[in-house]
Amino acid sequence: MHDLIQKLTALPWDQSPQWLFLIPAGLMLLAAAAAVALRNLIHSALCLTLSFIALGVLFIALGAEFVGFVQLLVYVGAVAMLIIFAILLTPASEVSASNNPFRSFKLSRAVNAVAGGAVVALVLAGLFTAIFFSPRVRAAVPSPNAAAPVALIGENLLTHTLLPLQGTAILLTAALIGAALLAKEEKES
Amino acid sequence: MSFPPHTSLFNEGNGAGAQTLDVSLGPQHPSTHGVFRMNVRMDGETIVKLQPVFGYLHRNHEKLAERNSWLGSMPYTDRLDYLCPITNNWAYAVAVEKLAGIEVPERAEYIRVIVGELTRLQNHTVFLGFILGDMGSWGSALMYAFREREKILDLFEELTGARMMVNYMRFGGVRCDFPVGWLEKARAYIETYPAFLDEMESLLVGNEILLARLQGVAPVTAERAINAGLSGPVLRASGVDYDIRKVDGYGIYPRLSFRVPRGEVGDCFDRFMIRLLEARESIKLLQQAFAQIPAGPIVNPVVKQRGFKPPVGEAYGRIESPKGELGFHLVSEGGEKPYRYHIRPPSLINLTLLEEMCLGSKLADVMVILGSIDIVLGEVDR
Amino acid sequence: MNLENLPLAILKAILDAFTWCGAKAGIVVPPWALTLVSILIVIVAILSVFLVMFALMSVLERKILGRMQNRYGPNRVGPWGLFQPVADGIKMLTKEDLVPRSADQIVHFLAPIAMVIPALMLPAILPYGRGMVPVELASGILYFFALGAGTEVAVFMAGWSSNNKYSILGAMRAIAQMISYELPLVMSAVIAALVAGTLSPNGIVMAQAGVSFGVVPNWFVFTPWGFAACILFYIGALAESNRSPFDLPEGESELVAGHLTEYSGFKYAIFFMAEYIGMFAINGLLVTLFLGGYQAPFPFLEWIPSWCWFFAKLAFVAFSMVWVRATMPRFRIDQMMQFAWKFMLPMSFVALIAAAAWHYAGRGLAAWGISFLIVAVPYLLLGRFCFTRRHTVDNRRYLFSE
Amino acid sequence: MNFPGSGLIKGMWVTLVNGVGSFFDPQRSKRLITEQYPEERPKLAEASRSFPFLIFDNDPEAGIRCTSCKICEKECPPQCIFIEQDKDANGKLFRRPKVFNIDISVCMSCQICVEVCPFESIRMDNIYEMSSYDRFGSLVVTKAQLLKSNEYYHGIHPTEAATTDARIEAARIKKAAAAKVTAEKAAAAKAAAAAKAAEEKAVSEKAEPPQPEQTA
Repeated sequence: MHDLIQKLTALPWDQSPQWLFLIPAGLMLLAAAAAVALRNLIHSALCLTLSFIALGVLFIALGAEFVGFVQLLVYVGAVAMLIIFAILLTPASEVSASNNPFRSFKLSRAVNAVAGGAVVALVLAGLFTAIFFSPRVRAAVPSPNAAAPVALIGENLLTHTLLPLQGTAILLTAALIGAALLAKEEKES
Repeated sequence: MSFPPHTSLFNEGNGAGAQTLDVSLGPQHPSTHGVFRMNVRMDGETIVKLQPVFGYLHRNHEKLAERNSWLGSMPYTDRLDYLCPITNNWAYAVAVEKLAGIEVPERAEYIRVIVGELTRLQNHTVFLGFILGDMGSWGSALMYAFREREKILDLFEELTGARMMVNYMRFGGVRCDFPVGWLEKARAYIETYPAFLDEMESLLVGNEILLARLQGVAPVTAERAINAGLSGPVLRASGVDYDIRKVDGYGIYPRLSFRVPRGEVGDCFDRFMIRLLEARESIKLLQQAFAQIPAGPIVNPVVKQRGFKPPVGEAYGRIESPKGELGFHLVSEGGEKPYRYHIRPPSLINLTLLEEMCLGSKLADVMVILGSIDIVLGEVDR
Repeated sequence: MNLENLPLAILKAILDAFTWCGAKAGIVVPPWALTLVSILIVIVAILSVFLVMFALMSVLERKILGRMQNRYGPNRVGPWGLFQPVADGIKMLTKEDLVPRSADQIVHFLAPIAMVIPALMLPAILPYGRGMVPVELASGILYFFALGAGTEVAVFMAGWSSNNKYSILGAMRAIAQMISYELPLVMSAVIAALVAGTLSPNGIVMAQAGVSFGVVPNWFVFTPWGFAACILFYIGALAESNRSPFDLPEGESELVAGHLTEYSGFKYAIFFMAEYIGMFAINGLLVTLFLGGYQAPFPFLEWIPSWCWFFAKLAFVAFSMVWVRATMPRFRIDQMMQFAWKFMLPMSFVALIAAAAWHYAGRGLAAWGISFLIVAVPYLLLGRFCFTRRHTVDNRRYLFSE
Repeated sequence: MNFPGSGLIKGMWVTLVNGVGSFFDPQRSKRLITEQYPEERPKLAEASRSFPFLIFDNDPEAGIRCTSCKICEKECPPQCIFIEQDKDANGKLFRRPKVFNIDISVCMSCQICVEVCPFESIRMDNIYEMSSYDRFGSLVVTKAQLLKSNEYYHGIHPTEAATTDARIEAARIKKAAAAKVTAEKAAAAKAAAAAKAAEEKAVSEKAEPPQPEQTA
C-alpha cells in the first residue's frame, strides 16, 4: 500500500504539461523587468527577490531540486536580504537623485537610448551564445534518480572542484574581513 | 533610505552615522510604568539622547492640599505612590507631628512599623516582578509577586478597609487598631515569606539571561548618586550607606535591629539585589515588631483630628519610603489649612539621572533602567 | 486493519470511493485525476491537522502559561476554555482591518501572504509516520531551510511597509536575528544529515531506528554530539520562530509589537497563524532530526502507531517552548547577536567535530566518551570565559551596615 | 552544581513545579488565587469599605439620623457631598436633610465623612458593583438611594455597628441620666423657686447635640 501512496503522491513534474514552464519563467521576467523599472528602491529589491524565487521554482521544475533549493536558500535568504540591508543602511542623501553620479554625463536622450540598447544587445547576445553553442547544456539529461544528484554534487565539490571551492571560500573570507575593517574604520573616525 | 510615501522616518543628516531615529516612547507604551514619556533619539538601537516628559498624571496635589484641611490631605497622600500608600500617610503624619510637636503612643509606633514594613515588602516584591516584565518575561515573576502582594493587601483591607487607598495614619497615631486575630494572621503569613523569596531567588538570581541583562547596565558611582540627590535603594546600590530609618531613627526603628544592605557597583543588578536583600531585612523587622508590640492607646487623645490647627511654623518631616526619601515640607500659619504643602517625592528625584544612565545603552536597556529606578507616576507627577 | 495504517487506509478508502463513484457514473477515472485527488486529500489532511494544532496550541499555551504563573488561563469559552480559539477567530475576523494612511498599501497587503505561503508549505516534507511522507524529497532538509528563508522577506515587508518606527526597528531586528540564527540552525541540521548520510528527512529517521547498548534508543539526541546539536537546533528554532527569549522582533516591552504593530484583524491573525505553523514545522523537523521522528523509543512500545509517536514528541517540544517562555527574560539585541556568533556557531562546529569523532571511533561506548569530552570541554570553556564571564552572581558582594 | 546554563535550568524547574504542582500538589493548587468573579464573589473583610450611606432607625423618614449639620459636606476632601436642609411650609428649618447627594464618581472612599459625623449617621457601604451606562445621572446617588437601615449596617459591619450602637446607647443613657438629674434638680428648684425658668432650661439642654467621640 505504501508504494501505491508514494506513486500517487510523487512529484508530478514528469507528467506535467510543458506550458506550465511558462508560469515561473514569465513571473521571473516580469519581476526582473519591474525591478529595473520601479522607482522605489525597496520595491525593486522585493521584485528582484520575487524573480529569484521564480528562478528557484524554475530549477525545481526542471528536476534540479538541489540547485533550486540552494537558489532559494542563498539568493532569497541571503542575497536579497543583503541587498535590502544595504539599501536600508545607506543614508538617504547618498541615493537620492540630487547627487546621482551619472548626472554629470550630460548626454542626449537618444544617445542614452542607443547606449542602453547596445548594452542590452550585448548581454542578450552573450546569453544566447552560451545557450546555443555550449555543448553541456544541450547534453543535459534529466537525472535518473532523485537522490543521486545531492551525493554527486557533494562528491564533486570535494574532489574535482575542490580548488575552486577553496578559492571561493578564501575570496569570501577576504571580503568578510574587508567589510569588517571598513566598518570598524568608519566607527573610529 | 527610501521610504514609502510622505517622509522618511529617520532624521536626515550629513555623513555616515547621522541617520538617527527619534522615537517617542510613551505616554501610552506597554512598559513606561504608567503615563511616562521618553523622547528618545537612537543611532541604530543605541540611545544618543533621551528626554523624559512627565506631567500626564498631574493632579495638582500640592495646591489642593492648601485648600483642604490638614486631615483632608491624608487620603490624597494615598494616591502619591499608590503602591505604598501607608508609607505616604506615614510621611505626612510625621511631618505634621513634627510641625505641631505631637507625641505618638508606643503601640501606634509599632503599628506604623508593622504596616510600613509590610508595605516595603510588597513594594519590593512587586518591583522584582515588574523589572522582569520590563525584560520581557511577562508573567511568571510578576504573577508570583502579585500573588504575594495580594495577600498583604488582604491584610491591609482587613485592617483599614481598603486595599490600596487606605487613609490609615492620623496625627499622633493611627486610625484604627488591629481587628481580632489580625496580628496572628499577619505573623503566620510572614513566616511563609522567606520561602517565597527563596523561590523568587532561584527563579531569577542566577538566570544567565537576567544577569546579562542587568549586570553592568547603567552603573552610577556613589559620588554621582549623592550629587544627584538619589535616595533609597537606588542610592544604597551605589554603595552609600544612607537609610533614613538609621539616620533619623524616627519612630521606634532605633529599638529594632536590622541591617542596611548596600552594593558596590551601582548597576541595575545591584539595584535589583538590594531590593531582594531589603525585603529579607523587612521580614526580620516585622518579626521583632510582632514580638514586642505593647498594649495601649493607638492615637494621642490630645490631638483633635477635625479642625486640626498646628501652631505657626514650618517643618520638614521625612521617612524612608520603599522608594527612597519621602519628605513633606509643611508651612502653617496656624489656620485650618496648610499655607504651603510641598512633597519631596523619591521617584521624581531618582529620575533625574535617567538620561545620563541611558546614554550609550540600547533601547531595551532603557526599560530596564527605568524599571530599576522603580518609579510610580502618581508620585512623579503629583 | 490496524491503527498504524489508519491514515493511509482512510486515504485509500477515499480514493476507492472516488473510483467507485466514477465507475457508477460510467466514467473511467484517469490516473492523473486520482493523483490530483490524492494530493488534495493529503494537503487538506495535513493543513487541517496543523490548523487544529494551531488552534489547540493557542489556547493550551495560554493555559500552560497560566498554570505556571499560578493562574487558570482562559476558562470562559466552552468547557475548560477550549473554544477560546473560536472566539478569538470570530474577534479577529470581525475586527476592522486598519491600514495606516502613510503605509505602502501593496506591500502591506502582500506581507501576510508572503508570510503564510512558506509556513503552509513547510510541513510537506516531514515524515509523520512509517510511510507517511507527503512529499518524499531527497533534499528535504534543504527544502525546509529554503522555504524558511522566505519568512524573512515577509517580516521585512511587514515592518517596512507599515511606515512605523517600531515596525521598522522590529523588522531590522527580525532579519538580523533570523540570519544569525539560521547558521547554527543549518549547521546542527547538517550534523544529523552527515551522520545519517542523507538529506532526506525520512532517511534520517530510518538512521535512528533500533536500540544501542540494549537500553538507549538510537535517537541522535542520546549521543553527546546529538544532544549538543539538538539543543543548538532548539535554540535556533526558538529564534527562528521569534519565541521567547528571542522575541525581540515583537519585544512588547520595547517595540510595542514590532513588525506587527500596524496589523490588525485578519491580517494579524494570518501572521499569528503563520508563526505558529512555522513553529510546529520546525519542531517537527527537530523531532525528525534528533528525537527519532516517528520511531518508538523501545521495541516493546511499537504497538503504539508511529504517527502517534511523532505527534507526541512534537507536543513535547511545543510544550517545552511554552515552558521556556514562562521562565526566560528576553535577550538584548547585542547579546542576542553575540550569543549567536560567539557561542552558538562555535558550538555547532564543535558538535560537528564531535559527531565526526563519534563516527570514526566506531559509534561505540568509547566513541560516546570521546565525543562527550569534545563537546563538554569547549562548552564549559566557552560558557565560562566567553559568555558568562562578566555575568555571574559570584562577582558581587553586598555589605551590610548594622 | 554550577555550570553555564544552570541558572536557566533552576528557573525552569521553579516554573515547572508551579505548573505541574497546580494540578496535583494541594499546597501549589492553593496558589491559584484567581477568583472566578461572577460565580465566585470575593469574601470581603469586615472593615471593607466602598461608598458612604446614611443610616436610619426603623423608619426611613422619621428615623433618619442625619441632622443635616453639613460637617461632612465641609470636611469631604474631594467635596462630593451636597446637602440641603429640609424646611416646612413656613420656612422653618428641620434638623433633617431634604437633599443629600453624593457624587460617587468624585468620592474617593476615604471615610473622613464617617469619622467627622457627630450623629453616627453616615457609614461606609461595601457594595462594589456600581457601574452604569449613565455617566452623569446615575453616579450621583440621592438620599433615597443612600438611606439604609441600621440592620443593614449590622449585616455588613457587625463589630463596628455594635460599638456604634453601644456608643449611642451609652450617650442616650448618659443623656437620660443627665435629663433625670436636671429634672430632679428642676423639681427641687420648682419646689424652691419658679417652675417656668427651670422648664426652659431643660428644653435647651435637650437640644444640645451629644459630643462627637473619637472612633478608636
